[in-house]
Amino acid sequence: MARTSPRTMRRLFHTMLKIRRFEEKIVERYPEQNMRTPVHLCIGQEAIAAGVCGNLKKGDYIFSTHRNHGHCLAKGMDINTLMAEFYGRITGCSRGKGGSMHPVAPECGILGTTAIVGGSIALAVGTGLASRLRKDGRISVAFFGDGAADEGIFHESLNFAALKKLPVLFVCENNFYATNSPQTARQPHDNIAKRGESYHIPGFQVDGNQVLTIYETVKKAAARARAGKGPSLIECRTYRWKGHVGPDCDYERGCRPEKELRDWMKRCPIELFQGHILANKIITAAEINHFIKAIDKEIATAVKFGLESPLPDKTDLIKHVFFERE
Amino acid sequence: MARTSPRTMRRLFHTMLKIRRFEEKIVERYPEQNMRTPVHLCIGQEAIAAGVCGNLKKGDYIFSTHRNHGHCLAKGMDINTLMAEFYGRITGCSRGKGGSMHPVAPECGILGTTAIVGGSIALAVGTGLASRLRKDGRISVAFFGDGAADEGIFHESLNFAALKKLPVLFVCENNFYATNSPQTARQPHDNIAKRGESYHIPGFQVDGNQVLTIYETVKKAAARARAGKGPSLIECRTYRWKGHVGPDCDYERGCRPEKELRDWMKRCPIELFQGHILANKIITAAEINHFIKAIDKEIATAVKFGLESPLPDKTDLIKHVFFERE
Amino acid sequence: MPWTKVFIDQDDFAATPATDGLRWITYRDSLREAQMQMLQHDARVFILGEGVDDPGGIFGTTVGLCEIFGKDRVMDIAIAENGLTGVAIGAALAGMKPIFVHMRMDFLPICMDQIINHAAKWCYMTGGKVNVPLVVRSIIGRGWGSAAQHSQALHSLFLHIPGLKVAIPATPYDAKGLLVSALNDGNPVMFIEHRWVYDYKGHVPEEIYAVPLGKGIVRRQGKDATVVAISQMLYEAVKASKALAAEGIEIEIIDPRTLNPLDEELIFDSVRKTGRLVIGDVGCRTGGVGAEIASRVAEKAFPFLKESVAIVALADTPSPASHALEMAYYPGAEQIIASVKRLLGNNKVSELAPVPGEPTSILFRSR
Amino acid sequence: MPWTKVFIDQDDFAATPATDGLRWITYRDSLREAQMQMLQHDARVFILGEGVDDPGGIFGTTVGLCEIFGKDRVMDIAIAENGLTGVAIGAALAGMKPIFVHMRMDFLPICMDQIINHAAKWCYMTGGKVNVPLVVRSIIGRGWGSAAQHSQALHSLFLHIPGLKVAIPATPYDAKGLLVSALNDGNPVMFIEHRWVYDYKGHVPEEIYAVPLGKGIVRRQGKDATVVAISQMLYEAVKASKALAAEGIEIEIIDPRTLNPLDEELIFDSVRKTGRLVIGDVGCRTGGVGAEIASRVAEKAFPFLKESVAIVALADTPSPASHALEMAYYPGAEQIIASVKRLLGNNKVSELAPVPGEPTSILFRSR
Ligand SMILES: Cc1ncc(C[n+]2csc(CCOP(=O)(O)OP(=O)(O)O)c2C)c(N)n1
Ligand SMILES: Cc1ncc(C[n+]2csc(CCOP(=O)(O)OP(=O)(O)O)c2C)c(N)n1
Ligand SMILES: [Mg+2]
Ligand SMILES: [Mg+2]
Repeated sequence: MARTSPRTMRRLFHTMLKIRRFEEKIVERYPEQNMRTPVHLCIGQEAIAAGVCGNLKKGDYIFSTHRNHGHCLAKGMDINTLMAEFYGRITGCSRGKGGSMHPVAPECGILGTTAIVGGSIALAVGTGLASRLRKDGRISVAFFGDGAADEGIFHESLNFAALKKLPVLFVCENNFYATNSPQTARQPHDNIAKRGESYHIPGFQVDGNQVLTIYETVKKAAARARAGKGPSLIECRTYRWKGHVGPDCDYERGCRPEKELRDWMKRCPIELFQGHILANKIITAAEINHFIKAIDKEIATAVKFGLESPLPDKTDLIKHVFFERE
Repeated sequence: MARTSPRTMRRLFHTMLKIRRFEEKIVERYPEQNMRTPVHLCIGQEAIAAGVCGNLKKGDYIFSTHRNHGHCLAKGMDINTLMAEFYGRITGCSRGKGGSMHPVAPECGILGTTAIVGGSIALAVGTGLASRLRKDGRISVAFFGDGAADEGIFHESLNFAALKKLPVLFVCENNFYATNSPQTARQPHDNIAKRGESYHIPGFQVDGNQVLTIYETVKKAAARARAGKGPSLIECRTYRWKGHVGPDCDYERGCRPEKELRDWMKRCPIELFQGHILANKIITAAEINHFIKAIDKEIATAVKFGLESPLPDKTDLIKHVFFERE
Repeated sequence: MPWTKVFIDQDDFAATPATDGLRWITYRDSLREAQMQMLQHDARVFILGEGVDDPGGIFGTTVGLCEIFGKDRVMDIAIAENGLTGVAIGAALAGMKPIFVHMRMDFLPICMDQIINHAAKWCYMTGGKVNVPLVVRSIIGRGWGSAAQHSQALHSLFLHIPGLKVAIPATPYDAKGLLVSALNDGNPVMFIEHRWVYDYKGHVPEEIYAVPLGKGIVRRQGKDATVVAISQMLYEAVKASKALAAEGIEIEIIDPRTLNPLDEELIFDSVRKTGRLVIGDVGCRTGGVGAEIASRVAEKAFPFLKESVAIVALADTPSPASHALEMAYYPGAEQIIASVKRLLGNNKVSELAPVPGEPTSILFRSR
Repeated sequence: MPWTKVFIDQDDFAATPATDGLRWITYRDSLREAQMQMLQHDARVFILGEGVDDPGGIFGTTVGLCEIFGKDRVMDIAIAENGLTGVAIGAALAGMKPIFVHMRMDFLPICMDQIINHAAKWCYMTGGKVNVPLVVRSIIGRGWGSAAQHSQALHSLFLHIPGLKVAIPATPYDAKGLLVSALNDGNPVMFIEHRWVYDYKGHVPEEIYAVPLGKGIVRRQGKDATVVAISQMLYEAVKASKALAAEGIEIEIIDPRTLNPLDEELIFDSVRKTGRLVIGDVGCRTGGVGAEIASRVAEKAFPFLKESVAIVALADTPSPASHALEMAYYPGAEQIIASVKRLLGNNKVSELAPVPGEPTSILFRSR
């Protein structure tokens, strides 16, 4: 296995940190009730966004879900427009029309986001088809949850992508819950990675809290896709720390066992990786502090940008229902 | 393997013969243009209906598709009302409202039929669920084609049936075409029976032109279902002799290679089985002739019944949109 | 937290005490009670839906039911709406009475094939031999910047599908009574609830009772204009009526309660009296139930009309996220007032009259 | 054989020779030509659908195209409508221009989620940053006892979804011109074709041309009543006009050509002149486009109306199978005639006048 370079490791670490700090800022500011949009936080799942997008080029496409912040940041989206969107401002990536569930940043391969469970999967196959037809060398990633793996569209998409050998990576973030419904209530067996087998789609079940494992696995899958050999399915096993939606935990409300959360928190993806790169002298504690400072500054700027940007005018309501050619 | 009894073999043969003669009668009478409804004939596929339904009790449920004649006959449906329905008569099983694609015969477990590809699959899981909730001991069969195995609903249904261990048999009649689209244009691999593996649903790929193989396979699957051990998936490989719809062949129109049809016709399910039971003295040629005569008489009666029955009145149009309690 | 709460300017009902010995409960509790009693009463009834057994319990409407009735009768399901709707229909064909619950109506397009092509047509396709006693509960109404895929009100789509009934209760009393009727109807009923009224209280008898499908109700009598108010618009119409009454204008408010069957006679009778018609709907304007009602009047009660019909509904845009846009998107009493005045030729009012904020405390207890 | 043919009482256009040097081709060939030329002209265009490459070629409209352009551009697909619609949308987001073809509109409910929740909302949800240049072709109109799941005309459902355009050409000229516009529009366009008119001929220029979305057309001038005729109803209206003219009644026929955008001004102008409105639609009555048009007139052109509006549409039932019931189900010229006469106070006519059978040979060539 090709060893991941120190430079890449630092980059992956930086991405994870950025996602974490970003989400924590939302936790902090959300109760002010100025972000009037449901937020689905990905704290605890950062390694997946970082490990997957670490393999992508700017032009590659990703399609995410309601739980998209990490993916967008990892793909390089401008955080000012993202934050402004959460604040419902006209400067938001969707001019205040999309809120937190539909970020868009075409300049870095985010052609929009759907919060319909399973929707992202087919869309990524669609951009994959476009890439194959145009031979543009791009690959497409569909992010989705364990819940989405039960929607029929998952299979329809796998079948088509396999048939046409499309450059698509199906990345399932299995956090073992769909809203509050545990995987066992929905799936007879814990084996999402195998669901592509009858289409002969290589399936990988990896530790979703180990960024290097994800990075290395996706690296091979991405190379395979770029080589025209077809899609792969990567199931990353992880856990979300916050409730399904909003900044609170949810075990107090009986949504899941507190101990389960505590156990998973011991396997924090950032701490795990930080330990590794500190121990291997890939990074120093001082550098980490420096990362954090720079990130926090960027985030503070974004919050300020969001809060100070103007709201849309009510005449904006009826704009953009249709695309209009100039 | 428990040997199939001579009595059962004769019954299976009779069922196949009946289906064949019925379909051939349609071929004969259809050009008169009195059956004004699209007919999807199952000539060449009779063994599946016979082999599957040979294991069912009257109260067991089946859900079929556009290509349903064989299933209905094998399940014991009254052929008068079926034929009358094709003729659009008020005496038809659906009072002329359903035509050939939606037969119904609740008295023998046919609660209606859907011609939306894939629809039958979920409905059978639904009756299976009802049976489990009520512990009524019935099993449910979903008949569907290879084309339907690509609809997402197939997977949604498999997942749920496996999860709840429902008494359902998924019977795929793989005739290698969906309308004129060959399996290879739609599926990356020829392995429908494997599509239940990730749900741990036992899958069987059997020769769909060998009624005994089907009968024996389904027998075990049915016993498993009745014992509360859950669903099975049985892929029966077969071929339709006529075009997708209507009484003609279709190779003349370039829909598929003539040689392919000729080769399959050499493996006629009825001839194969007839050879076997004659050779093994399960039946005599005279008895077969007797079967045919009785069947033909029944069919002739049905045609007469259909043709002589009154048409619905135009006031019938608006009836039965809703169920109304007396 | 805010994403599960709904902020309305006033909460007319929550605070009103039971002064007359009648039992007052919320719309939410009314729904829960109807389901609980039907589960007790009828072994064929069962509930399925994503999260029906979780601590939130579909905004509280199924809370605790799984604990009482078990997982077979209050069934959490995978996110596979089309397949599971098919499963529910299959169970209904076999004589069960499933209630399929969707937290948001936005998820219904996924199971449209099973609803439109199967549930709606089954009775007809089988010449009346087999029916589909299925209730599909779904919830509409703005969330919290939930945007285009999580705030739709698509009830009008189902009007166009023969074979479906559509119930859309506005009051706690009707929530229970219509749900009971829906479950006993034997036909597929789309049961549409509005999230903004979940906390509203009204009189709800403890015993099982039925509000018939197809019977609307006059909520307020008036002579100057008829306002047909659908779902949560009822409360806006009531607010509007107070403001208008203060200016001497008396509107008659009709709550159709079900959209199919639609109690068109009740509407025609009112228009005969008032000559003016405003329809307030909670969905988009074009192709909506407002258009349907207007067209029925234009077709069958035209001679009574003294003025143009007015439809107060959402603009033809997807739901926006930003609060600033949401404010512009959802119409209410002000738009009803403006429409009524316009029909009365009183359209010099350039500034809209402020809408009074005091509790209306209507007793919604009659049928 | 009959299940692929459609029987209509008269075939006005097939037999009419080109007398004036104009090129006359069928509606079917017009559709095929539009697709062929757009495939040639624009590398982003591709066709996908079940059976688009088979010998039948979607009732002839895609015949031979796969042979010319190859399987990548004329792509047969598995029966998986929702997923593949998502794939088509994804490709469109990346700048391709897919045409998704459905042999029957009845299969659209399966992909309603991708159409309603994705295609329709994408432009809005992204604040206009990303658009969806997708055309969804689907075919309506009775088959041959094809019954409830294979003969629906659900075009009206899409009116209620902001973000979708709906084109419904009645003539060969419009079939090509609107398809070209749809492909160049940049928005999702539901393109609805009527099977009964596939054999009809009309003038179709050989070069690529566009009929704008949102512009209706007056097909016949008249002073006594306006008949808005949608899709195949146009031909019934033309038949009706001849019978009525023989009795001295002149109807004005409007073909809106697209339902969203709807050319309401054209309709209002006509109603202003005639004071009477009949709408002929090919779908079910309730919640249909007839109701929408009637409501717009009742809302915005009420003062012009002298009489009740009349809607000629299918009864609110699923499609029946039996020929005897089909005959009762599909309305035509007779019902239009009866409605016009009723609005003109001429409703003593107890027996409907026979509809003349001679060819109408209208030249549908103007924009
Ligand atoms: C089709 C559809 N059904 C239901 C919902 C409501 N919903 C939003 S998120 C969610 C759970 C998704 O679970 P999963 O896919 O595992 O993603 P996670 O939230 O765990 O990241 C549900 C049911 C939806 N958005 N779309
Ligand atoms: C959802 C849906 N899509 C398309 C069709 C049109 N259609 C009818 S039968 C058929 C082919 C079905 O193939 P298969 O499932 O293999 O069954 P077979 O006809 O071979 O028995 C198609 C595409 C349909 N009825 N339903
Ligand atoms: Mg999850
Ligand atoms: Mg097949």
